Amino acid sequence: MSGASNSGAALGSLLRQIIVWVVFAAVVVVLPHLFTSGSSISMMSQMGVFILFALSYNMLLGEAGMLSFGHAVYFGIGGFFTLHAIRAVNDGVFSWPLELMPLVGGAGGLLFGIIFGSVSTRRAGVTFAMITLGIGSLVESSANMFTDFFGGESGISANRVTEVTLLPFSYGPQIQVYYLIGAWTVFAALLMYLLTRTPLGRISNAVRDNPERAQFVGYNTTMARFVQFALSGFFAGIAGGLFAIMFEIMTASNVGLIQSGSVLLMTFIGGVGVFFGPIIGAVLITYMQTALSGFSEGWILYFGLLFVFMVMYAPMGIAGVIVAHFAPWRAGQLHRLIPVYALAVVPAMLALAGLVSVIEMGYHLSLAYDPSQPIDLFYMQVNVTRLLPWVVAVVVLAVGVALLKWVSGRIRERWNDINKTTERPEAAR
Amino acid sequence: EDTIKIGYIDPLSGAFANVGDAGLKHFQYLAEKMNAAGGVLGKKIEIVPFDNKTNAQESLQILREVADQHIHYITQGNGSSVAGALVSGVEKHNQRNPDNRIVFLNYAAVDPALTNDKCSFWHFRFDANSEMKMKAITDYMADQKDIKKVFLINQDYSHGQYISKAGKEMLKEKRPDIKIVGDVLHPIGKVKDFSPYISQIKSSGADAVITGNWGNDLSLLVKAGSQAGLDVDWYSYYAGGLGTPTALGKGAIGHVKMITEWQENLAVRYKAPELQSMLEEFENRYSGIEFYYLRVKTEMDMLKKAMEKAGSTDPLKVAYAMEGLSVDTPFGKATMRGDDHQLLQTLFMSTFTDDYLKYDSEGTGIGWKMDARIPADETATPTSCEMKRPSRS
Amino acid sequence: MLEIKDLHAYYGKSHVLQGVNFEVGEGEIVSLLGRNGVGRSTTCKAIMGLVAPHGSVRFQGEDLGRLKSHQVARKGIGYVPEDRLIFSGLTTRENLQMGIQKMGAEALWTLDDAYRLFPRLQERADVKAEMLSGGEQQMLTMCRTLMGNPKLIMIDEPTEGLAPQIVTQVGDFLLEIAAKGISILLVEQRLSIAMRVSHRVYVMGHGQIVFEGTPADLEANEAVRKEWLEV
Amino acid sequence: MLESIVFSVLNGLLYGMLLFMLASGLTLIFGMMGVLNFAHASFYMLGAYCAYSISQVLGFWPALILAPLFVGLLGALTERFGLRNVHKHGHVAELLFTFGLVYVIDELVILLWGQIAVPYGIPPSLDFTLFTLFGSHFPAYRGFILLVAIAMFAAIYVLLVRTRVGMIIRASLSHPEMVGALGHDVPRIFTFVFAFGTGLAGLAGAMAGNYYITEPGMAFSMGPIVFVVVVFGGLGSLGGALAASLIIGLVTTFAVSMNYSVADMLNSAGLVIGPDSMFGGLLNINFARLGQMLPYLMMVLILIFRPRGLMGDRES
Amino acid sequence: MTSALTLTDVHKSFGAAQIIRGVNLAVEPGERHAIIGPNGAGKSTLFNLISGRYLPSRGEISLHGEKISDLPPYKVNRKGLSRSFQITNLFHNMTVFENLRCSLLWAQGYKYSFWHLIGRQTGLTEATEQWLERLGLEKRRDVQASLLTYAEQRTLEIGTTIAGGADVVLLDEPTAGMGLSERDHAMRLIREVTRDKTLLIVEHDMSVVFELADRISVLVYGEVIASDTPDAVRGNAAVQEAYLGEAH
Ligand SMILES: Nc1ncnc2c1ncn2[C@@H]1O[C@H](COP(=O)(O)OP(=O)(O)OP(=O)(O)O)[C@@H](O)[C@H]1O
Ligand SMILES: Nc1ncnc2c1ncn2[C@@H]1O[C@H](COP(=O)(O)OP(=O)(O)OP(=O)(O)O)[C@@H](O)[C@H]1O
Ligand SMILES: CC(C)C[C@H](N)C(=O)O
Ligand SMILES: [Mg+2]
Ligand SMILES: [Mg+2]
Repeated sequence: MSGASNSGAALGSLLRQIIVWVVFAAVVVVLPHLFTSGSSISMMSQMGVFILFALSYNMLLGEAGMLSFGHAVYFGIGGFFTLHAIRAVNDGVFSWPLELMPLVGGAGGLLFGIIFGSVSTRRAGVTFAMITLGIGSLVESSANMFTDFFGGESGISANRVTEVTLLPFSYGPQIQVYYLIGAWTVFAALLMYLLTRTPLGRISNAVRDNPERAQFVGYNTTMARFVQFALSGFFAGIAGGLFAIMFEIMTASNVGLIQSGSVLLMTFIGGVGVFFGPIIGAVLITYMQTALSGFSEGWILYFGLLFVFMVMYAPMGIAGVIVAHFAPWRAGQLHRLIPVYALAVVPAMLALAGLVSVIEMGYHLSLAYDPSQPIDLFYMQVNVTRLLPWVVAVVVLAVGVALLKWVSGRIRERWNDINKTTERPEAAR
Repeated sequence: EDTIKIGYIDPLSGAFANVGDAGLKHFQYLAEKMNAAGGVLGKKIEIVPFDNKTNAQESLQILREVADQHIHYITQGNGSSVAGALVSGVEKHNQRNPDNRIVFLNYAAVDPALTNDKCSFWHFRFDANSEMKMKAITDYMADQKDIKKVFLINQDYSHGQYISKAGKEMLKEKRPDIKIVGDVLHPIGKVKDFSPYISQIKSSGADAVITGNWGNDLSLLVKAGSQAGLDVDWYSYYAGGLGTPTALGKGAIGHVKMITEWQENLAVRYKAPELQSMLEEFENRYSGIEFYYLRVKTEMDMLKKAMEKAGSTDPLKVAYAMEGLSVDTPFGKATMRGDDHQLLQTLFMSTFTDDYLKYDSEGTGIGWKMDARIPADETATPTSCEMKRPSRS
Repeated sequence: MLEIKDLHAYYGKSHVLQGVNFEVGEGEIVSLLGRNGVGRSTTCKAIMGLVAPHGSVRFQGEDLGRLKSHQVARKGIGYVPEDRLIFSGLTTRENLQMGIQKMGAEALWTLDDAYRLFPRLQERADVKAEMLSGGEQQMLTMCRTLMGNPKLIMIDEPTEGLAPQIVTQVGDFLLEIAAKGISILLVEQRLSIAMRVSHRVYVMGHGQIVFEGTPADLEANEAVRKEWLEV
Repeated sequence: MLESIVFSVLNGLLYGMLLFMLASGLTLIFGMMGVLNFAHASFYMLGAYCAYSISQVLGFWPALILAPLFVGLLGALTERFGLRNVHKHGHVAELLFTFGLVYVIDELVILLWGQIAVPYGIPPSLDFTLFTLFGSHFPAYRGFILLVAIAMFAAIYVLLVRTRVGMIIRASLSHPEMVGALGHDVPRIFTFVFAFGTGLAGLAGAMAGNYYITEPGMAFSMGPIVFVVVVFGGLGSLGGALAASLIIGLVTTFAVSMNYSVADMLNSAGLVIGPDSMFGGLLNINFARLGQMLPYLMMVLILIFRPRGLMGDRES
Repeated sequence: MTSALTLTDVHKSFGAAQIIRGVNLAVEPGERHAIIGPNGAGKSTLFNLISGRYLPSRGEISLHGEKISDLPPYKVNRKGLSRSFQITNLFHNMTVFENLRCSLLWAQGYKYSFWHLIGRQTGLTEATEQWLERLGLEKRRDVQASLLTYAEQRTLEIGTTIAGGADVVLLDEPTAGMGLSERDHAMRLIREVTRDKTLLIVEHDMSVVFELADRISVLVYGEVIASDTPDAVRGNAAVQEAYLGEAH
């Protein structure tokens, strides 16, 4: 039999996986030394939180095919639990180290994952999605009723410096919180990764692909979905706990639809089909949210356009695009794509420049304190109350798009060529 | 650094975008005027707007951004819940980052707690707080003998909740004969059609309504009332601007009162021509928005004076300089009380009427007329604040 | 009537049809035989425009190559797919009505004809079609296409999953359709029925036509049967 | 008492009918195409803004006709150049597409019309009191809204029942290629339905934009509740949408006027429960506050116990 | 000795339509039992009833003497009864290997475990590999199920049904749509993998039925009109008329 070579290959792949995780951890450690400013550290901390949140969301959408519009419920509740616990520690009611506070959040997420999961996972598909939408709205709108827990309009806040810690840190300074978040991110992400490699993970995939058949190999699909859902709530709760530690405040909107929507976007843009997809999405979108929003009023528009564009042309997300290049790479064909990709660079830049100009000028015109003040656009001073810049921008956009259309035809041809010479791609994973 | 940046943290989108936008324009306009007059300590003032969507958590996120950009002064007003979060956020931030401190200038959030048990050295309030205003309103109501039944309708958050509580208490004390026939809290910024609430007021038989509502929550409320032909007297905090006068319509003549630090016709009455020319210039510039916040001017003037007094823009020094500082307004002196950082200024009770002096509101042909003047020292209420001050170095 | 010349078709990179040539005359029943996977179904799909055809497809003298499938259908070609493609959300009757292209047009085939041929369909008329048994679905699919009054009908594996006794009926049914002047292109696995009803047969192997003749010719040609049809 | 009941019924009816205007287009698209159009409320907002802009130039009545047509055209373009490409990736992709569209449309509205509400007002010709009841006025515009909503119901009913469009589209949900092979031009029908549905949303926007306020948040504040209506009523069921709209309109309106809590009730029965006692917080919660969450609660419950909704005939 | 599978007076109606009208059937352990009957007779419905997909309107079904007619499919499966589908029903996005492994998971006692790493369960992997070999799919181990040829998919369908180790196996038209050579292969496979098992099979292909079955039941309009040895059934006039027709 092929036992020996099999286990050899298994060892090799195990080793490769271990390396990937070590590199991941190393990156987390090193980053704050490269980007030292306060704003980048808080941005990277947020990235960590949302990586976890998005990964936990992908346990539903990607692994088990459950489209949820209410995942922020578990994230938010985890955060509220954590803050209440921190307050209790500060009040001397009980004692629990800050480093382990995310577990309190996890417990909260798990608890409500069990409660709401037990009703929502009884259904699948669109019905499930609608139930989660309903539960999300329900919890959000109940925040005004249960003010002891949610704190009403002003939310719940706490001081994360509790003096009960395992390590000799106060967790006042942002950098210490960054490392706390970083450690949890690596640890919890690893756990979630391992989860995909368990019987539960596989059965979740099976239930996603064909719930009917799953029943006939002995699995209660409701149960499988439920367990997965509750665990996903647990991890979302951890993320929420970290979020709470970072911001020291939670409000009703953290359990709400917007928060739920944003994790869906992150996960989807990153790519649901691959484990690391949501990580890409979380990093990218957090970056857009924090950095881009400083540059441009219109960042939400860019973000919406990006999303729509992805759904239309890359429904498997960024990770899907990356994975699609594995096969030509393995076949040594990747270099043949470079020329056509290079050909696309200029048109893409043109189109982007045109689009950005139109949008930026539009926002300036409609929102600025004084629209006749010139704005900086690509190192030029532009007065948007004149017609000329608009004409130029629209022409650039149109030319870019037209060229892009042509180039994309070439790219498709090239891909077809390559596909003919490579073997049929094996199933992903 | 040759500019003094002030972070403006208020809603620029969402249900209260119009309120935040109007506030922002006040600040930008006044900063422009100040810069034209030479700025402060030779530096220019820049207003940096941030949209907090009236959300406490969002505001704290912004606070972090503000700190990253080394902005040392922030101002906010829309929503006491947001202000509450900011006060404790600023407090914690300044404790942890003594080299990058932030001063919070509150121009409109009126929850009394902010200058009582939640008070902070870093927070200064330039509007009279809700207790002061409610005291003035109920004092006035105490004299209106024909009020028999009162209905309270307010937004469901700290500000509205306080009015509901304090309104009932003070009325009971000053006019035990008045019956409270209704006390409703509605979700803030979410109600699109107030008709159900209006029917409630109607069927309660109230002859006066007290409301601390603001923004759309106020204009939609009074609009629904006027459409249904509701015939009551309104005792309000904020009926003077931002669409509410338009929504009130002719039926409201003589029926709507408000308590504020000023209204346009006072500039005529108290002969303040520079104020008049300022408000006219402002209104020409931004058609549709009226000069509503005199206290924004007071705030900017006081900040300038404090910086000049401290000879520095260092937040700690400026904050100390501001304690007990006074500036002159056309209606009298305004003083920043050192104990709790509450500004004491003259307040006015006014009525919406066609018998106004010069300026009507929003082109309605109806304007505000003064009923009563409450001098600064009479507005003061005691405070429970135990201010913790950082060391002066 | 239908004339196929040098037809090629691809699924992604696999070249499934590699130059197919055949024709179907007016009122004729022509069978396309061959092993699993030689491309018979693909031929039908290419004619229908469901996979992109490369080469010449002419129907009544007109080139169909560039048309969308609904345009092909409107030219008078009906298609009964092998995987049935029942509209699961609709009832049996609605499925049949879906076949009607223009409401109220003069019709050679009506609901009543369908019910007469397969009484079982009438009994199940108001049941959701997804609930029908495998065989019932097969009957439904054929009738659904006939409701559009095609001039030529392509039927892919009509007897799959049918009880032996119905298989016989289907043979008669095909003859009845042809008797009304409709041409038939029959794709079949079961030799017996194809041999019984066809005027001519083609045998396909590896994306090309490898034999053409009458059923009797095929009967006589042991070599072709051995190489291309049997084990 | 009678007085307040009558008013609540009237208010509830009106709110319900406005909900129905929005829900009808959504349920049409949802029920026929299987597309959960998250951007529906955004098209509604577009309707309001377009009507505002058009009415600035041409007046209210032309705007009332042109705005929905324009929004329908935008819907058609959206379907033709967006949704259609996404269709092959399945329902989840379609839904996500419309989800992304929400961001785009909402931002475009801000880009074009600004963050602040626009003064889209009720036309003077409808700005009078229709009748007066117990001393309260009933504005004519409300009557007009009711009228239009009823007309909408009739129009859609005819489209669904009198034409085969519905059937063809439902068939396309399982096997679009087969529907094409039977001679139906599926893509065109899809475009038409989407355009019609979004046009209805545009009409609702043109009608409601001046009754409420026309501001960039109006889509978000309506979006979830319209989903509730459609799901509660049963996917694709027009009658269900009508019933659900009215039920939800009435329930929320009545809840607002129930200014009591359980504790108050116990109180009048002689039991005094302060907010600090056990469960006191819970029992002192006002029914009026409960009103906000009632629709969602109703939706979750119905999905759990009767997933096809009030009158729907299938699950999803 | 109790029968492997017993149906007593089983009825099933959908709305007004009575599809199954009082079926009594006993399948003995180790028996290969075929069900034949015209289209729409209720054969697949019967499978659905036995496997727990539908609840019978009346009557009782028991497995080794234990009542199963009120259990959901997964519980029936856990009791050792497994079925295949007339229309191929696989985990289409998973590889052949994973399809088979999924069908082994419950049987090997993993339940919903999230504390075992599946790759490290050598017993499980080996068992799966063995099944791959028995099915002759080892070359296609890592191919996605949806990319298999039809015949391979049918083979995997049978494999997925049997791998879990159920001792009562229901196959619904396992050879439908196959060509002659594939059918022979499938027959051999079925015969091999159902050795020592109880088999209930629905088929329209009479060559398969008569070759494989120990006993044949004929279902017509929801009633069993004959249940006997193949030869006896072939000779039964009623069966000839209702089902076989002139072709045989
Ligand atoms: N959608 C598809 N994608 C990729 N390959 C396909 C697809 N459909 C069919 N094929 C392949 O194309 C070849 C021809 O298929 P086709 O369905 O035309 O065969 P057939 O002669 O009708 O056989 P069958 O008896 O199985 O119906 C087969 O090898 C098949 O595997
Ligand atoms: N869920 C259901 N609702 C309504 N009718 C149903 C349902 N399931 C099956 N039927 C009906 O029951 C009858 C028997 O169907 P079944 O699938 O059992 O037939 P079968 O014997 O397997 O036929 P075939 O050999 O054609 O597959 C059919 O007429 C079918 O329409
Ligand atoms: C701007 C103001 C109307 C804010 C309000 N007074 C509050 O304290 O919340
Ligand atoms: Mg075929
Ligand atoms: Mg069957």
